Amino acid sequence: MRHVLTRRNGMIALLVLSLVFPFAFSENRYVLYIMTVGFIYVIAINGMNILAGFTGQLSLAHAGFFAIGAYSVGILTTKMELNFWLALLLAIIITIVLGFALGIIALRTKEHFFAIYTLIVGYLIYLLIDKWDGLTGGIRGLIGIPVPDPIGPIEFNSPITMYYLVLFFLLVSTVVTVRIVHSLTGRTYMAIRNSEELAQTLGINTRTNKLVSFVISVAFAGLAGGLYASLVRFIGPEIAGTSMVFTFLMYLIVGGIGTLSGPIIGTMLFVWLEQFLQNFQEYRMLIFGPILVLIVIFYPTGLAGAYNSIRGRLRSRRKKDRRALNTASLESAKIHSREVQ
Amino acid sequence: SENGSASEGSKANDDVNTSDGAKELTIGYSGPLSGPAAFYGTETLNGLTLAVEDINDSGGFEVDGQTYKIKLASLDDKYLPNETAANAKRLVQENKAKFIYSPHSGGIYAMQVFNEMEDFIIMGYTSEPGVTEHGNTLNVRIPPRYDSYLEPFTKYEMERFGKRIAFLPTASQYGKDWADALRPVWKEHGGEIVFDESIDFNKDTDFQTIMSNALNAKPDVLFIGGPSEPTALVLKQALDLGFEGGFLVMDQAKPDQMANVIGGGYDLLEGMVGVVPLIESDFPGTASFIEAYQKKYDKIPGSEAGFHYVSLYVLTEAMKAAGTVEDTKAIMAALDEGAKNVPEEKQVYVIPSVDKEGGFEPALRMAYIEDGKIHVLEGE
Amino acid sequence: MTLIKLEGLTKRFGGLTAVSDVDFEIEKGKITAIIGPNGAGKSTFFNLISGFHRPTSGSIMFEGKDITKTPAHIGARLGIARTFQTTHLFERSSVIDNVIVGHRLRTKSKLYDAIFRTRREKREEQMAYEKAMTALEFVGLADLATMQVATISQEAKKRVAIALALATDPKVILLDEPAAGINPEETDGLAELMKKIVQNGITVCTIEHKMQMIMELADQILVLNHGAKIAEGTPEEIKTNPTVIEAYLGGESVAEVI
Amino acid sequence: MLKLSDVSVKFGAFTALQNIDIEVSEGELVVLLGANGAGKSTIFNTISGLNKPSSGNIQFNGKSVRGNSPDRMVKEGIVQCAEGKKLFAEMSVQENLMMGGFVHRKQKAQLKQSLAEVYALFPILKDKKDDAAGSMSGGQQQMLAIGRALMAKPKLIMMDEPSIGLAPLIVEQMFSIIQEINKSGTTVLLAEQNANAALKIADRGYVIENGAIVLHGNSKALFHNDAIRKAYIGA
Amino acid sequence: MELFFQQLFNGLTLGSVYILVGIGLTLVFGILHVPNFAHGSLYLIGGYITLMVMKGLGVHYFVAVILSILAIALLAVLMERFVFNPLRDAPPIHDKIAAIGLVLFFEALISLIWGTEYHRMTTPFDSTITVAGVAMTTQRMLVIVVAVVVVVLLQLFLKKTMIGASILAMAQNRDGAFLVGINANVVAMMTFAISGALAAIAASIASPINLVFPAMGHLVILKAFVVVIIGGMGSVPGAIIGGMILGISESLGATYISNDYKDMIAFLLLIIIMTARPKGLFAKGVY
Ligand SMILES: Nc1ncnc2c1ncn2[C@@H]1O[C@H](COP(=O)(O)OP(=O)(O)OP(=O)(O)O)[C@@H](O)[C@H]1O
Ligand SMILES: Nc1ncnc2c1ncn2[C@@H]1O[C@H](COP(=O)(O)OP(=O)(O)OP(=O)(O)O)[C@@H](O)[C@H]1O
Ligand SMILES: [Mg+2]
Ligand SMILES: [Mg+2]
Repeated sequence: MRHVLTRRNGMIALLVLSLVFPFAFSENRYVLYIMTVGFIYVIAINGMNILAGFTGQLSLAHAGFFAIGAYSVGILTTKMELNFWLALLLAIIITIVLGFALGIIALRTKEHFFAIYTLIVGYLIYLLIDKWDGLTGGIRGLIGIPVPDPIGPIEFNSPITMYYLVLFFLLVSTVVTVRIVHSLTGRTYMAIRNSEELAQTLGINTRTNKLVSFVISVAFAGLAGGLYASLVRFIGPEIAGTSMVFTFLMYLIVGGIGTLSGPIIGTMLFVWLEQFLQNFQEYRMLIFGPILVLIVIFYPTGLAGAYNSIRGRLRSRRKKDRRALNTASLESAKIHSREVQ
Repeated sequence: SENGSASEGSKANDDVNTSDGAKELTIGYSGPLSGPAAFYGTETLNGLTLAVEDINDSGGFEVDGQTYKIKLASLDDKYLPNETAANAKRLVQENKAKFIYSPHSGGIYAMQVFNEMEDFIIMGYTSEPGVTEHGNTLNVRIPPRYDSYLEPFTKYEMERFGKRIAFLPTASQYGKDWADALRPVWKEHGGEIVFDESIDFNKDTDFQTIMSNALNAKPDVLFIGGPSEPTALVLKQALDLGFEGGFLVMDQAKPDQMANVIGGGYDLLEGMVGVVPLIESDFPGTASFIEAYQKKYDKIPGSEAGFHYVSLYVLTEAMKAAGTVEDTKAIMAALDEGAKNVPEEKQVYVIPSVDKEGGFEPALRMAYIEDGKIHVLEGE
Repeated sequence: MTLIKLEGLTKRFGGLTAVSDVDFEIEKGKITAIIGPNGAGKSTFFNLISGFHRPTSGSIMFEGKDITKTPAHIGARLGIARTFQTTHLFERSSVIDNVIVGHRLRTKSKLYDAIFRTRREKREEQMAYEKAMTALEFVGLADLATMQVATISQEAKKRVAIALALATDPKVILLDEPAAGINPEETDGLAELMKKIVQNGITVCTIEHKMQMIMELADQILVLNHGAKIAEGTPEEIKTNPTVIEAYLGGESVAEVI
Repeated sequence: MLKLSDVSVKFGAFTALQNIDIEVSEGELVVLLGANGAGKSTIFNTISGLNKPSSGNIQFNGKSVRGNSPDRMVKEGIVQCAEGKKLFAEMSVQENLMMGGFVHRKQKAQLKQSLAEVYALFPILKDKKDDAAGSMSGGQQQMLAIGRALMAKPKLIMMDEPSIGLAPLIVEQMFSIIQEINKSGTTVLLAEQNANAALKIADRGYVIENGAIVLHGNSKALFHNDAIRKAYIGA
Repeated sequence: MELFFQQLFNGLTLGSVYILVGIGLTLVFGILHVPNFAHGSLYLIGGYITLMVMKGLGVHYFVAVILSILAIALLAVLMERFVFNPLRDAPPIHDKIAAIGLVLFFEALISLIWGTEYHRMTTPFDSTITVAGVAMTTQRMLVIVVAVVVVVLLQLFLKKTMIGASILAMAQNRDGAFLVGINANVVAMMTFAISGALAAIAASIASPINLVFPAMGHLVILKAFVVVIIGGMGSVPGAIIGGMILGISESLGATYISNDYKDMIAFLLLIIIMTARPKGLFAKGVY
């Protein structure tokens, strides 16, 4: 029985589910749309997770890079009329280059300072998009971004094909994340997360490793942004805003930061929770806010973390028996306590 | 809120027969009901709600022999375009809405991406000319375009105060577009722009800095605007710093609300020109609307509420005229006729006609303040 | 043969000179001990050699190469490993996971290898694991491999820290007070371990206050006081050096008692 | 003066202390011996109120003090000089010492007096009185920690491995200082691994293994106990 | 030149507000080692309470301000007890998220109770004095005076009293504070109370210049963080200098560079400072 519930089987089940999902809802483009947007967020949050969850560097410029990806695709397809795929590729390259440049400077700071430094950089990206009318369309945004160009017979003008396109990239990003986490590189990142000083004495170039991790993270954000632009087809500066990055962070924490399934669990749950809470209109933040606080207090490792620890507890039952033995020997120790003269 | 929200009736609504044999027709709404712009969003929704109640209380409306009652499905989009898009999809898919209101240009643009494909009419509330310039065939623009205000405002201020103007509008896209449109007009009439910046109400904590700079250029007239309250404050700070010229105010700000903010009557607003507040209007339906609104919401309505109210009558009349509640093309074509058929007592505003792009064409009116009193100037 | 050669090594923190003009040579394949009163600059001395701090002046030669300005991670690659005065481990990970990271610097797998799980990646993962197990066996902790570090004893942690240092394949290992806070029986075990390390061709350099242990173990002793070298020599020489007795040992009897 | 009866402490499922009985009389110097992880610090933290006992009772001067908050315990006169020092790293040495006298902050004159006493005990602290505590060496910090504890004018001072990381000369000094502190009327409860030196100055001792007391008696007897010699003294 | 002095005055007013908010934030930051994003909510509610008490009870402005200070101090204490204290041992990111939850909650609550419209707070200090061409409303002068007085009192409290020093002590080592007999819980609550009180004061004196509306906290909080970082976290003098740098650079930047880009100037300033000094201008050498 135990063999059926392995992590791998769980993944396969999820994958199959996500593949057949559109058939169940082929009539409801709204449901598909929300799922697709959710998946796009997961891609971005996977990137955030690699950097914040596994390397221990919380960058709050993540939405900024998401926006850079989105605007790159938007500008390249509308103003330069480039092919979408080329534009997407360029968008990722642009985010990587900018991320690299920022990473070199920003990673000199540590902990809270890094978080706030990047928060401010994110805000600057937002201001720049907001003010640079000529390039970005300013506060009004970019209108009329085309859907992705067809690949052979596959066209991307229907919600279902967009769904599968995004799903494909989601899988790619997830596989990449899993591979990184389970590699020597991933171990290196986690070593930096756990103690940068120690990692250094172990011959790890923490600067370079943090930088590479930062670049992967922004590349994911750029990819997600590019997909977002072609899905929503209208983008405004608010996607670079601070509330966007906090939304990402919220999904990540609730799902479980530093876990592989955290981003997808947190995002899909909250994206739908937000839709559900629409029924409460202006009261919904009165419910949502406290839910968030409670989750953070009572499930500090997020939902994925909570699940893992429950599993861990079940597994360690045997160990507990050993502990009982330990207590028993203490009991006998007490009996042996005697006064020496 | 009082409005049924989207997912309460997730069945196809127009099939549901109410007890009195009327069918239910869903009208969608997506606007800012929380966040910084919530006040504005709520106002627009209130106007719409009032119209829905009035229509339903009087037994609904009849199209092609079938009586319909309206169900209003409203969703919050926090002023974010992508949320508007998601909401619109939801309203179309889950509530089968054929008409979706949104009171901000970002949301309208976001819906324009797919509204023709999904076959629903955008009931857009923004005076930005751009929204009707992209050739979208299922788009309605409710308020008048702001470019019609430019000439008369310019002339009035220039004659009374002089040719030097300082630009200090809100930094929203809307404010920028207004400024872009005003600049050539002001210059055409021989004026000079001595200061040209904008104020971001969402980011600035204090406007006195920029105001000091503007007044340093010795203008005769200040061009200001944005939501009524901060606009009023900008005006007040100009007075604090000793400014004695005129104010050319964008159509977003309403003189009555501004007067409220800085306390008391119109005398502090001396020299301003702007749009006519709803409360100073005397269209056939205005007085009763204001009364009903005050009774229900305990405050004085702005023009947004009034326009939303009347727009729903235009829409239902258009459906009647087109003989369908489904065929969006036919309804669009019948809007002009619908506008003309709005019952007189419901005319909070008089909408004489609707143009081909779906833009309402109310008569032009402006208000100015002289000797502490508001004066209304009716256009032709 | 000289492994590390220090000339005029000086480190200042603001107005305070923590290490002051020290000349010293660390012999290859020997156990060198550094002793001195608290605040004498011993830990700082280690920080300088391992590249954690940059000297204010002076030079550090490692195997004839100038490493005065190389950062810590390069020093580690050249073969300088260290432990910290307060045991410093990845508390949340298992013992084996801790030690595997220790061998990371000898592997070449990059991001590319991780994403495509190349043959190199697989080979190196295996290698790092084996290396880690060897190191754990060496320090006698193989059976604790899967325990979480936070749950093991203080003494075991000290050994894990040494295993971690060993996993980097060092030429020299710098130990900062390895015997602090562990009992006499365990101290003996630790001394054995240090001998074993030297027998395996790795030079050992240790800071220690436990004189009994040091006097038995060390080949060579450096005594620091107020950052400056006050003596250097074999245990016998140091034990009888009047300057050292005055500044540090405080009378011959003490060395025996403690 | 201090009496622990049947005290147990649990961390989750793990039992750190099991039915501990300890008694300390006024003016005594009592030592707790035990290997790493035996539970010495846990006993101290439990007395200090930093850990809550899952069962058992703690009495101080005949009053039950179980469940008191840490600051209450300091006011009662039980002060701990903890392992890991727990200094205020960015404050100066003197500020740290002054904070040690927090509970007597109203008696300005007395504080001044205590400060002078501490400086007399540890002259190095006076030399470094304006330096940040975090910049001092391990040994200096240890002295500061003891000095800070003394500033609270404790009736009972608990010292957790004060000799750890100290130079031999200083260790010797440290033990004589502890003795001095004791002689001047402060009751001392000392946790040590350095059984040899500790038993030389102590009146009585307890031996802790795996969270339980396995042996106790006067220090002479303990010193000559074979098992103890083997485990804690070596040779 | 007149303009320069006018802008200097404007910058001083702005800077004073930033300082008051920034000090509250930096104290809590120092104690919890966590940026309290919900500090903006305290500011927000502080403004509303002053306004509503004035309107509702018809009391004098100063009475309303005092009531508001008390209320917000209490609210801040509750925040500490029910949200941040339970999260004491959680990783730092968690406090940020919890704080965001609080922000969402309070904003919604305020909108629900008092609506979403802008309100103006009118005070007895509405007259204008012009000195050498510089126009100063009495309210603006009040802002500066209050800031100076509050800062001086606070500094005396922290440096000259043991209770104040206990706040600084706890910021550095919570367990250590326990050991010397400081009731850490009391100190944590006290710090939050001070921080809340400062936020209430700032909101109450700045609102008459600006408006009272649900989003007013956002405006201030981001800049307050800039102040805290420039000044070094936990440092009161640093926050004072940071606040002044920011306020004056904003008003002069808007005048002599560009109004549109003046926010960017402030933030770029921060980026440059942190690039040169990764721990802020006044970070301590040790640690
Ligand atoms: N907060 C805690 N949570 C879980 N376990 C703990 C905690 N504190 C102590 N322990 C465990 O309790 C046991 C006793 O620890 P304690 O620190 O009291 O030992 P000690 O005798 O002081 O050892 P040392 O000589 O290393 O200081 C150890 O196994 C330790 O891991
Ligand atoms: N980062 C630093 N900044 C300022 N001063 C420092 C720093 N590190 C060490 N010092 C000072 O340098 C001197 C030497 O410290 P070090 O830690 O090297 O002593 P040590 O010999 O290791 O002492 P111990 O045996 O007590 O560990 C001390 O006076 C200490 O205060
Ligand atoms: Mg040291
Ligand atoms: Mg201990």
